[in-house]
Amino acid sequence: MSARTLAASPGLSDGDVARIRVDFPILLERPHGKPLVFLDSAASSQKPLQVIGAMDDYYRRYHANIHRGVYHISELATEAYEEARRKVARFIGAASAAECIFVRNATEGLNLVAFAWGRRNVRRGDAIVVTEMEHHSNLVPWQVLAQETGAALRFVPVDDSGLLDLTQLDTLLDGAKIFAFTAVSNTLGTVNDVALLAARARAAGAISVVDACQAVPRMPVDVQAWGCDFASFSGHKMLGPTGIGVLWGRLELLDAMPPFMTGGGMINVVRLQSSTYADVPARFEAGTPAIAEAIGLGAAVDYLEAVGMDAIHAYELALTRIALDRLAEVSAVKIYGPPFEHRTGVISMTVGDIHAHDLATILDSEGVCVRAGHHCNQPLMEKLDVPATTRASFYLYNTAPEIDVLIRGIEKAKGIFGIA
Amino acid sequence: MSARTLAASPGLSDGDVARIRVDFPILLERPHGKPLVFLDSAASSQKPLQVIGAMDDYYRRYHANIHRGVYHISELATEAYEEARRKVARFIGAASAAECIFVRNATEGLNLVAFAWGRRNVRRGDAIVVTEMEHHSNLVPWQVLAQETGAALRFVPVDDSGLLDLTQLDTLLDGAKIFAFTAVSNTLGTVNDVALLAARARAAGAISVVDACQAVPRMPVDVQAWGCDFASFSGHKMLGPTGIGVLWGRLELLDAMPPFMTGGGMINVVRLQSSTYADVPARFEAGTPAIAEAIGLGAAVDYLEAVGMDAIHAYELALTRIALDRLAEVSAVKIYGPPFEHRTGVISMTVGDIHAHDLATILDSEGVCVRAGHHCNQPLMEKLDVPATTRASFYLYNTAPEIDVLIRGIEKAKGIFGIA
Amino acid sequence: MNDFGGVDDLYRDFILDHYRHPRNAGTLENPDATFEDNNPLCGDRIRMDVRIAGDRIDDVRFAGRGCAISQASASLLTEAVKGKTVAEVEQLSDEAVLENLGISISAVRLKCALLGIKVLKSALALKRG
Amino acid sequence: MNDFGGVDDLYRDFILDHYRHPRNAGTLENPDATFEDNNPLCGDRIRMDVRIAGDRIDDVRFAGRGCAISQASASLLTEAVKGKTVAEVEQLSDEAVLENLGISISAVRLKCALLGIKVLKSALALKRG
Ligand SMILES: Cc1ncc(COP(=O)(O)O)c(C=O)c1O
Ligand SMILES: Cc1ncc(COP(=O)(O)O)c(C=O)c1O
Repeated sequence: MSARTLAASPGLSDGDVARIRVDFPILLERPHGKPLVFLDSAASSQKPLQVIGAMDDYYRRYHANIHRGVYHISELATEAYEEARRKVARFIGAASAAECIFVRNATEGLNLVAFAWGRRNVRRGDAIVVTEMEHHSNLVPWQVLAQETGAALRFVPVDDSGLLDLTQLDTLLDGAKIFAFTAVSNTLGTVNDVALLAARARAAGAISVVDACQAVPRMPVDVQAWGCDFASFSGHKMLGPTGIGVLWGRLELLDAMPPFMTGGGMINVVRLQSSTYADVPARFEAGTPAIAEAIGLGAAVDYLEAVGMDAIHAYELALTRIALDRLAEVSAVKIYGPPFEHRTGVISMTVGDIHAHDLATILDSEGVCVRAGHHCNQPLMEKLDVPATTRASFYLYNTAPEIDVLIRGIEKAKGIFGIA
Repeated sequence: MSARTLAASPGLSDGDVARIRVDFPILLERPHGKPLVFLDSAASSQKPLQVIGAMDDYYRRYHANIHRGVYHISELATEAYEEARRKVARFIGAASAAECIFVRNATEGLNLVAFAWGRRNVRRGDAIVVTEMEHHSNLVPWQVLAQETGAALRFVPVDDSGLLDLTQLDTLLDGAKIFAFTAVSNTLGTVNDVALLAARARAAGAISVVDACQAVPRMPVDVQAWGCDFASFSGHKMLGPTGIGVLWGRLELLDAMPPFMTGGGMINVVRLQSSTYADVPARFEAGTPAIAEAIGLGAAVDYLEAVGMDAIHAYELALTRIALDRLAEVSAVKIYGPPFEHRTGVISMTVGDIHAHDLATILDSEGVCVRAGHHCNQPLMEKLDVPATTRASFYLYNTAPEIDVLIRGIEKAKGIFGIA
Repeated sequence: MNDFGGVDDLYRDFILDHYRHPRNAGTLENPDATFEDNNPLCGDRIRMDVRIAGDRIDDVRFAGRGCAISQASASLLTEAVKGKTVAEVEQLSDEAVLENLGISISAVRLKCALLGIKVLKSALALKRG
Repeated sequence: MNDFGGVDDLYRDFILDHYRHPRNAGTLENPDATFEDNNPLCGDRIRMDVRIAGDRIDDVRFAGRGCAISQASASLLTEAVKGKTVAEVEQLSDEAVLENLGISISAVRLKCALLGIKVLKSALALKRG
């Protein structure tokens, strides 16, 4: 049945997915003697051999510090690092590679905007607008900025179905300098209309900062079509390594920004008492960058492009559809978040009065990896009035039969906790 | 002759080094058809199979996001990440693992201190003291802090032999809040007396911030014996991967510091308008950390400890001795920096009027990798009155015969430029 | 890194019983010591109210929400500490608490299992401090 | 990524000659356009002074220090542009400059080879702006 649904869906065929799975060595692991069923890609995806191999190759054949080296392997390393930047830029539709700054993760990218753009442009009496569904990484930096500058922090509410309530948006944006919002909720799976939100921000005279952490891995993204000003995302959620992420920004904004961190590699002329700074993007990449990680991210982009982002997105939606349908048949399961047409492959749930951690522990005993907790989304959890949910998320290497394993694990947990 | 000198030296035997070299696959590369002679480890060291393999293993067998995962591989990842922290802590003599914060590189560590400790503790009228031999990464962050707070930035001068001139140190430290200095100059190879400088800082009521970037890779380091307050270093210079570094700080200082970057993983309770923060070290590690890189750094520490830091240091000094002796015999070569007894394995030179870049390009054609330029040390270069030097640096995998190749390359350059 | 002994060993009947029917649940009026804390990574939350008579724990109540491990562990803890001296409780080791819990806990769930004792010790420390 | 043709091809006699004996070295008094810039990664520095008569480059002088490639390239450039119209120089492509240089340059040394033209164009842009 699952297979039929899948075959009828656009995206990837069973054969495609079987071939993809071969590229992910971790899928052969057997935790607790069970096949690994990895349903936690929204926290961090697994890595294909192509990505692991690209970094391996760098370390084995041409590792050297970049930009300042005159010799052959340093030249290779510099070129590979900058080539990775160009790949990422093309992948997200940036106007130029210089608009893509390598950071450690999405969190650093958002902090960079708060420090370098925010500290310079936000004043007492201004407003910063975020939404109630933001990950802590797109909330706490704005809290700190608001506290330091005396700006007001305002929230776009989330309605009962898990969608943004935009009825008061213009009022909220009145006097705002920054509108920061996520493209996709990591807890509810809600897909926001980034182009619309960015346009409203612009109309109100605010810059738009998009947390693209859950969007770039799972759907075609074109930052110019979005029309936003900044977008931040992490490599580790999109088949890339840990330790690398990207802050994209419009060049004229980046050009006008002071540096965030300072030191080697981001300077122009250094005198004892003061210095001048390099052009974008170097200005924002102080110190020796994560070279291997950038190269790994470039390989991840190659992989995603070879499979096709349209296909990946369609396949993920197909799995989500199956999972929602199957879970609806399981008693005591409560699903959070909006209707299917506003979703992507992230499903948060509770099962009776079983705490999310207990459910996750029992699922783990069946080899199933899910996330349990507040998903870095404490205010949203307060609003939903649950201490924690259990979250399953899907990616290109997951399969419909794995959803069956998830369901069987849920039934096992219900058995242990005596839930009918 | 070289071999004889080496055999007489403490440290590593030719056999030890031969065995070590087998662990570094890059040493089999042949740029321009010549064996790779890598003399740029001060910029970034090469990586042994053990380090590459540890990261490979993580990605192939147990990659998952840490700290928030309940399932088996996430538990393995969390444990490996924290075990790496314990290894690093032990390696540098930290009082506890919590004192070691994972950052991207030494540069970020220094910026972290400037932002989180500096912005809170430095006021107009205070002084910040650094030295004239600092890498830009231990200079520009203090320039920015001084500009933002109105503090004065003062410099400990470097004398003609390349040593710190401490005659006015107490005057310089009068009213200082911060004394930031390098343990080892990356340009001159000068080894500073960290314990003495840290004690003088403490006596003057200033905290000491040590740029340990060139020290931790090449000599036994005990931060408690140093008696300093902070020390920052990079993984990529000590056989570890790119994308990871360590800021060590004394726990009571770290405990009292506000966060630097904010977001997921560093919070305690998040409400819409404000948040409370996690304990050290999590407070300073916002977002998904560089997990694979921390694990790789742990493997690098294992490798260095297995060889032995005393042996590595002794061997590096032996190579330095040989190189200094050999280079002294080459006409037109001018060596910068202090006498041998104040040095470690970093040698800056000029050859006649050959520009450093031209020399490095010609050396590259012989397979020899050296650094050419200002070494992120522009003010020091101004003082030395050279636009650039060529720098050779040695590490545990280098050999005396490689120094011969360097010398032959220098002779070739002299031939091309018609220098006698 | 130890693997743990399977979920059946973890979710034993008495654990589920303490989870569903926590002993000493609730709060005390005018407690001599009180503290509330949470496990930020998973959202478990526990408050402990303590009444002290002389140097002994006369009564203790806990309120909270969270997973079966954290709540059952807190419930078992309240039973174990009643009547003990404050000094005895202050010196209670994590190992002793886990032993009293009687199930083997994986590293990742340790914070759940030890939240109760952490909160209780904080309450006592605050009182003394 | 192209490898380059060996150092003998790079350090040809005429390059070394221009390095040791730069043409149009020095400065102009009251130039119509002037600019100085450096290559921050290696410390090469070049200043260009330009005298313009009508729409043509009447005279140009350069001062600087740096590697043989940057200085020889600047020297060769000054010879090439003298007498050209300002518009022609503004439209000079990097490729044309490299072709005029007559040696094959590896990616890492490109910035050296192109520093002279960058500075010259900046001078002209500043004048117009
Ligand atoms: C003395 C010194 N300090 C700081 C740094 C900066 O290190 P990183 O670029 O890894 O941040 C370096 C290396 O370039 C160095 O040699
Ligand atoms: C929506 C969203 N924003 C931000 C983040 C933070 O990403 P990172 O931890 O890689 O910085 C995440 C991932 O945890 C996320 O899902």
